[in-house]
Amino acid sequence: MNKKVLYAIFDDEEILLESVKVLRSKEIEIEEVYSPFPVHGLDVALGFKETRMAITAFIYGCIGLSFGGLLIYYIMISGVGKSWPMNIGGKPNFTFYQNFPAFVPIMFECTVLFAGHLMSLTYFFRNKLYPGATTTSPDPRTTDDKFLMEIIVEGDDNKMRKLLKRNWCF
Amino acid sequence: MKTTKKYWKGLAQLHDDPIVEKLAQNEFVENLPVDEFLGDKENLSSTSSSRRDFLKFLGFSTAAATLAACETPIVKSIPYLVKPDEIIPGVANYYASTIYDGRDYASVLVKTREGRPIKIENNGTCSNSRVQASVLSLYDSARLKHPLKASEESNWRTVDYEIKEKLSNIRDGKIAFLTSTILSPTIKQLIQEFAEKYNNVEHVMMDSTPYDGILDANLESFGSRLAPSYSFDKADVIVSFGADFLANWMANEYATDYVKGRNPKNGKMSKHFQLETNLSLSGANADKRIQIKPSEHGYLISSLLDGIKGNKFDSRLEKIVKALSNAKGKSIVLSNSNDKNVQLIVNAINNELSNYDKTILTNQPTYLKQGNSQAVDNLLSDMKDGKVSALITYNVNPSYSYNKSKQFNEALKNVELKISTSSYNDETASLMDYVCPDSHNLESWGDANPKQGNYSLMQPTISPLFDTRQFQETLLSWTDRSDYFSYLKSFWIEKGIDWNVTLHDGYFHLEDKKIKLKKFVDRSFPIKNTISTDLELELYETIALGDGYQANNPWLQELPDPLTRACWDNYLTISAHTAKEFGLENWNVSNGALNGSMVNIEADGVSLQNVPVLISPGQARSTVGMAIGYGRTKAGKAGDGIGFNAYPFTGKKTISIEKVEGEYEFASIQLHHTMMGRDIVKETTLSEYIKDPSSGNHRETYATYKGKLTADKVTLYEAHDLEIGHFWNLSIDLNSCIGCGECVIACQSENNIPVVGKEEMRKSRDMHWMRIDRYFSSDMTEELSAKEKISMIDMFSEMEEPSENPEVVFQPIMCMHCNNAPCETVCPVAATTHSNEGLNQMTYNRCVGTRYCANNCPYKVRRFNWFQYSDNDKFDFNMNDDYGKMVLNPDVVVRSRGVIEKCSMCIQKIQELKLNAKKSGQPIKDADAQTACASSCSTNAIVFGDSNNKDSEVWRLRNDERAYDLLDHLNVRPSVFYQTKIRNKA
Amino acid sequence: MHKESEIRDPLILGNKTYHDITRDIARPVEGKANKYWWILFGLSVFLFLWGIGCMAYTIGTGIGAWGLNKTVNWAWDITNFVWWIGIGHAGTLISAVLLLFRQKWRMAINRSAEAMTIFGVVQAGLFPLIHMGRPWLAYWVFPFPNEYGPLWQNFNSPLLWDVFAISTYLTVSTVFWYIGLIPDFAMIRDRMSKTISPMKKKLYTLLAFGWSGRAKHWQRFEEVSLVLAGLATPLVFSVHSIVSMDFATSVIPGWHTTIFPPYFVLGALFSGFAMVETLLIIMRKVVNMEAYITIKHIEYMNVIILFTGSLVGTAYITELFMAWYSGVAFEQYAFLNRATGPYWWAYAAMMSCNVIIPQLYWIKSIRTSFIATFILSIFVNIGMWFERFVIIVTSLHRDFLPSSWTMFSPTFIDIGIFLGTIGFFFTLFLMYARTFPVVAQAELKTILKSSGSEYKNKTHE
Amino acid sequence: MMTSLMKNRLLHILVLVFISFSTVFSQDAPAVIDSAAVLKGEQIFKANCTACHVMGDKKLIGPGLLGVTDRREKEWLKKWINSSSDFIASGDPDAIAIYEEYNKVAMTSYYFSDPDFEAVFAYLKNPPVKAKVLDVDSVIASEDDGINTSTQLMFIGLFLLLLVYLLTSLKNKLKASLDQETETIPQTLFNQFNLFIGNNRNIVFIALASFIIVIKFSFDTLSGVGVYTKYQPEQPIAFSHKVHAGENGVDCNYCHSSARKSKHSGIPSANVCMNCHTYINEGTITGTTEISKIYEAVGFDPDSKTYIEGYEQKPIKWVRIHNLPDLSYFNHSQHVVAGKVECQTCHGPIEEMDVVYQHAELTMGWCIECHRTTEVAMEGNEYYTELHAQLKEKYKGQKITVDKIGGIECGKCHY
Repeated sequence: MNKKVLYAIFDDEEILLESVKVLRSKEIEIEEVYSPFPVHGLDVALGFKETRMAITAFIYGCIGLSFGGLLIYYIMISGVGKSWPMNIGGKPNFTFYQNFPAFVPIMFECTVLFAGHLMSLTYFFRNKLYPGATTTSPDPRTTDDKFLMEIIVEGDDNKMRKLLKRNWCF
Repeated sequence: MKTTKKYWKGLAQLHDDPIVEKLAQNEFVENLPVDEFLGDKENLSSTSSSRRDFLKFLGFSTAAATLAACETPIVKSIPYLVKPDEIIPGVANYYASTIYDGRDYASVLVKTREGRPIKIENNGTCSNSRVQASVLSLYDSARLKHPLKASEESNWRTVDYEIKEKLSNIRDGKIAFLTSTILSPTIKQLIQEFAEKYNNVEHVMMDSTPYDGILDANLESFGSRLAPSYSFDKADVIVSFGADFLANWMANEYATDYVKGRNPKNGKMSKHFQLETNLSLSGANADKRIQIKPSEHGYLISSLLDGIKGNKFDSRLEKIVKALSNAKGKSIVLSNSNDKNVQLIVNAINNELSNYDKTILTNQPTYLKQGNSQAVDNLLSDMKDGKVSALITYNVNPSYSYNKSKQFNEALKNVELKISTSSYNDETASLMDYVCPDSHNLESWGDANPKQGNYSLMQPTISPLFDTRQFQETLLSWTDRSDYFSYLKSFWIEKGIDWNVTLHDGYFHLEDKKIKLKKFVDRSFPIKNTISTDLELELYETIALGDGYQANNPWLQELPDPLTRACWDNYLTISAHTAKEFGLENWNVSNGALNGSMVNIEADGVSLQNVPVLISPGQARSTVGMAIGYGRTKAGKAGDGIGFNAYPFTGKKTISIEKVEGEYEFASIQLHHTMMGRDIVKETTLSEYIKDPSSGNHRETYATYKGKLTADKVTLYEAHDLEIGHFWNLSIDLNSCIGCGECVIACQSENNIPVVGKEEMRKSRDMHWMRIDRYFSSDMTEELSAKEKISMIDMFSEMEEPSENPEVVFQPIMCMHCNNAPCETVCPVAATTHSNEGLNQMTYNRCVGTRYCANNCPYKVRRFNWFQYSDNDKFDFNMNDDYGKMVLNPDVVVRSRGVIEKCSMCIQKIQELKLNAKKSGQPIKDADAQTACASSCSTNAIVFGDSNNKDSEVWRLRNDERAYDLLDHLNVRPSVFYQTKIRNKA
Repeated sequence: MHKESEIRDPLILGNKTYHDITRDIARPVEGKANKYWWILFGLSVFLFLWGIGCMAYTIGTGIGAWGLNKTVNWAWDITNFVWWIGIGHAGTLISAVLLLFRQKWRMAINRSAEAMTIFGVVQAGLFPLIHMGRPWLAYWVFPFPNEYGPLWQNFNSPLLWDVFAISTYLTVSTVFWYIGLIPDFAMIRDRMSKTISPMKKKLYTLLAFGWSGRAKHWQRFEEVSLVLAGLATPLVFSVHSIVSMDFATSVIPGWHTTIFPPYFVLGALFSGFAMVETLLIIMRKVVNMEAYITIKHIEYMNVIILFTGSLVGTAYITELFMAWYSGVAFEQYAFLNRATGPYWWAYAAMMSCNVIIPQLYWIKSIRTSFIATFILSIFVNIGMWFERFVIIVTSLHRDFLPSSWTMFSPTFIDIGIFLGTIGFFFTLFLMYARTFPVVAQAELKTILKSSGSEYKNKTHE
Repeated sequence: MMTSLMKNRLLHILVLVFISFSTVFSQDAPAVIDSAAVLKGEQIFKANCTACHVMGDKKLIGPGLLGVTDRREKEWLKKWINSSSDFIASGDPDAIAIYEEYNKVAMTSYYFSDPDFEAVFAYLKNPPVKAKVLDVDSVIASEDDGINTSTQLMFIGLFLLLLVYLLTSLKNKLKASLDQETETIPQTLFNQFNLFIGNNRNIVFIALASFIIVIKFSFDTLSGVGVYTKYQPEQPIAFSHKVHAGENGVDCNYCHSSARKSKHSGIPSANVCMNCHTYINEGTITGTTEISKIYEAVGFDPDSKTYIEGYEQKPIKWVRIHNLPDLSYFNHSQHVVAGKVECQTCHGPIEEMDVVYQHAELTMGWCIECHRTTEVAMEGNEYYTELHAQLKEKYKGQKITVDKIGGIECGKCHY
């Protein structure tokens, strides 16, 4: 059984999109598509699942919020743990609720801090992006103006070539 | 009175051993190794310690070489070899003693730590800022460190030998003592004994500000050359012609009585008229102030006499005459005139009002001023004709403070033997053959008789820092004796006093023989009004420097004048109106600092160049005032070249001034003089007060759903619990505060507050923890603008201008210790927090210096350490001086650069108080609770205490109708509160 | 594939193809710098070094080196801080808010705007640090477990809010920026040849994090940018609101004002856009980006400036009205003193530069001229600096007790530090302009078809 | 920190225990006497007598006083104590004998009030047998538990190894029974290890764990900066607290007299040393070498027992061990008198130390911890009466610790 990897290079995203649709309709497995910029509707065409980045961000946000809240609660509110409740400017530090307004800003900032950074980290992690990573696309021009489709064909590939040709590729 | 304090009865009680050397050793830290530890420079510099705990230098002299942070610093601790019994390291001792420098007298308590005086406390009598500051002068490195011979270092043996030699060789020439007023009976006796040993000795006393007028007048009226004592508390009407009796006039003892007589609680206050040229402290406190020219002085007084006799008189005196004639025997009339004839009239008036022996006590004279200008002048002429072969000066600096100083210096050349006993190598001493430096009061034994029947003792609280010897000792050695201590002791024991008790109390009373006074004879003759249009000069003494004896004391130099609020300077005070005539002006430069134009002044013969002019409200038109005590040339690094010497103008009435180019830079720390129509100092009149005690204490109310409420009732907060335990409060009675500034110095010495120098003061970077704001009234008021439809903009700009003869209020301001403190909430690192005793605590070592708190403080009482003020040659004052550092209070940290500091309500004193109470297992006594400012206040305007304690004084004051919080609309709930000012206006 | 009405002017001039874009964007990085660049760079480095000197002197001797005093404890330091923070705002706003609003014209400028944001915030961050009396203890403002008991911070303090707000803002916007940069770095990486410039190749390989433009990555990329934008938007508003609370929560008349948060945010956008214009107009010359930063972009921004400027003006008026209407004597005097007191000139400068001059943008010819815009943008920058100066200094120098009233004037150290930060800012920016893809080319390519002039012309035929 | 604190408290308790003990001992004394008097007597004895006398047979300056009550009449003692010189003059043979024995030094006179004298007498009559030793042992015990824990750990480790061995051998047995190839223990461990790291999760876990450990470690080391616990410098004179405070039972208060009066505990001045060492010229450990250093400092001639005239005295430069930063105000009397804290609470078993070392960390955290947990000694102190009532009202049932009266406020130590 000989497998072949076929690289189809397009120079216009619309054509790419077209051919993707065609191939998908013919139930041909598209290994990967490389493009210099996000092509709208490509992910749908390729039938990707919704990415869950947003959800992670939300979770991280919640973590951040509770972290901020707990931190302040531990530090500012009297009689908690071994924290150090002080009378500062006569502000009531007896219950969290009484002093709440003063805590909003930092709790908010913590939320954003956690959400933003942790999500970005997840993004890098999932995409395996990290300083020193050297993975590139099969053809360097894909970051310039070319669109590359990677297809794995089994057996004779001329049929495939023809098919692609018909879709204005070279 | 500090009955609760632990006094030391001095050595006498401790050692009955007669041999004085041993006494001298055992009483004090015998091996006070000053030179040792000062010699050890690298130690001083390497001690990173900010709390300059003396123990580290004496008790345990630290040889700390702090290595890398991770390594243990090696700190050497050296205990005393022989520990003096009364010294417990870390515990303060109090000695009762006396301060008298020839100008200011006070019976004091000296607080010492590890055998080193660090603070002066009042001992019953009234004191003043100079007395408070004198403890710093003790550590003045400019003091002579050894006797001088021809300005060369010498030693006592040679000096004594040669002097005795020369003295005994004097045959016909005079030996003259030129001294300040001598209060000490022993010194007087010693001089007599001296006179017995040597030929024709003459003793002349001079006062820096002569009071011959009064003395001579009384000589004529009563046949005895004395100055009576006044009891202002008994007087219903006080009329003072220029006499600044609250500050510098005669003795500094009248303020207490004066305020006693002005307590509205009794339903009556004395009525105080002040007729004067310069705006003085007394004038500022007067109920009615009339501006007069010096030339009118005599005339008005004599016209007043007419008025009282029922003849026609000057219309300006209308009210005064009326008031006086209703207050026969219950009034005082004073004058600061040095003219005998004027004073004769004053005597006549007082006699007419039968004040003598009621409010003015001639049979209990004060001896603080005994100088005789005539005698001094005679001495001068004798010196000129070479009749004086030896001159010995003590406590005087005639080359500087004598108005004929030029001639004096000339005449000195004709004197064979010139000896000074000044402790500084000052203007006079530097011209002398020998200087036998006198020890500081705090290093000496002594006695004083300030007043008929009143005596006080002076005892050393530290062994002499330098190779100095007190004047008495010197006199003894010249009469081939020694040991002044036992001389003094036996002298008084003969008089039959209990030595130990007296030493413990510091002062005592003796029934002196009654002074025989002639029946009063009126020798006065009326004085015509001589209308003069030309410019007249009136000299005055500032609160801070007085006659300039302590000119080298940086604390005093930096103490802002209560009225002009300028420091590090003297200047020509002039009224706005006159200034305009001469085209003189003051203005603020871009950073707010005050600049002024300069003039040359000239009065027959004497003249000064480039004297700055400070426009000061209250100054009478076409007159100028100028302070003496400045312009020292040989005072020391702090005092030299500060201001101008006005002494030569003594006695000069009219002067001429001409504007010169250039501008002068003042260091004035208050640049706005009016209250801008704000409700800052609340005041009312006596009549109003009697009707309604809370009058003048109006409080804004705010509409809430609960109806109209005052600010402190409106809050969103659930308050913290300040009910339990102590709640330290401070009450300031604006009616009792005369603005003398003594508390400022007391605070400075208690709390190690740095001196920052003129440049920084000029930039409004004063470091004083407490200041005394002074506000003038303005002609423009909101009512007026409303009436005359004056626009807001114009109104405010006019409000900034004080009236020509303004009403004056003083308001001491320190940290208010707000219980809803705006400063605390904004500190990111919680460096300033609130204590459960209501104190606003500033934690220096947590502070990172964002200065947000200082911005957010409505009272602007927080002070930032802009630079490192200690151990910094840029600020070469006492904290950069090895001796000066000895005055630092070991219980208070010296703040480092870049942190905020402020009034701590003397928390170190509070802690000590509580600790002692806990140790002794007793509840705290109200009287013991004191802050530095409260205990120093001679008029008891500042009262400190625990207002959770229902029977404390401060609790009573808190609930007084007069009590109010400053800026109460902010609802910051200060722990410091004020009592409204009450004026006795008709 | 989004379409766009023809009447809209093209956002990309010249008949560009994808490749042209790539080439143009990469040119500054690959080519040599032109002389303008060197002149500007030299100048800014000089200023920067001077600033460093002044800061060193301050830290060496103490804050006393500045013109502050017991009454005015903040002046230029915090003025500059707020000013820079304000400038920092436009960047994130452009990239985040406009992204949410799907404004295409942002794409040419957001990269530089964000760079400006980050560099601006860096400058701003300097001031809270050096204005401290003891900067070596600055780490005390962060909560970290310690041996002091443990001892913590005061979360009631607006300054602490600042600490959190600014550090969050700085880091998050940096990340946002960098994520956008990765594909462009990859583009440059792929253009670099190992043989000619191996070092550069290595460098950009490192920076590109091994980006290869996979479809899934692009999907995630878009999602992440969107979410980050969503996060950054409230962040932008929160940061300056919090900065404004430094003043709003205090008791000082003239600071104690509830309208500060919106008013400060508007001011921030206002000054931010002005600074963006200043920079872009310089940059498009210095690294020849005329084709991508068009007059259209400038005009859009001018419209925003006009809008925010007028709103800021409204805020000023509101303040005055409130002061009068409140009936509080202190408030009234504070504002009277601003306008007529010793600092009237600062107030006048603020009013004219921020309220009156921007009104010129009503005129199309001015709105659409590079020169005029450049000059006006400078004015706005100055005006906004004065606004902060007025708020801080004139409120402080005459507050409650007349006895402590005084004034402030800067020392040469104050001035030096301010110029220093400007120098620092431009140094960073110019270096950025030479080494980074200054336009988000990947995104730009997505709108080439819709907004490129060539395609528009096509559709006209 | 916690452990040291725990020790402190333990020690504290033990000291209390000991006191109760001493009373117990007094109970089984033949005569019926009240233990209170004994305690009082003990205090008086410690304060006044310990300088010259020990509660034993050993001679100090004066004779050891163990069993003196049997040797002498009560009246005789009273006379002698009140004024030995007069007593000698009166010609009492015993008195003269003692006078002669102790190289003609009359004992300093003490005027005790009768109850005081009674108390002292009672104490002399009922000495705390071996009480000191008991105390000492307990202290050592408390010192030991640190070591115990570590040994326990060791045991646990061994036990685990044993377990591994047993299990593997069991496994081998099973394998053998299924005749698969068996592994030696190292093999097993190795394989297991490979399996373990083969799994990504574990890797991540390890990474995290090590990261946390590193953080913790660095944090601890950092927070240890400036903490000088166990700091034990060389002193100019090898003064042994063990000998003085421990064996001879000299009261701390005798030398560090200002500890009860002042913020400083005070280092005794040389003349205090001389009080005893005028007579004691030879030490138990170092003989004359160390003591002669004092003589050198003050200029004392041990042979002629006189001070050398005009001798230039040299200060003794002790090395300070407990250094608090200057920014914090600490007051000994506050803690010793008002707080009724034992010296040992902070200074450790000082009477055990030949060379003194720093026992506590003296960090702020350490101070605060103690202030949070220590109850305020309010009973019987008038100062607290009102406050105590209010506080009890406020904190119903809770311990009233120092922090409840503001003991952890910044301003209480920093000003």
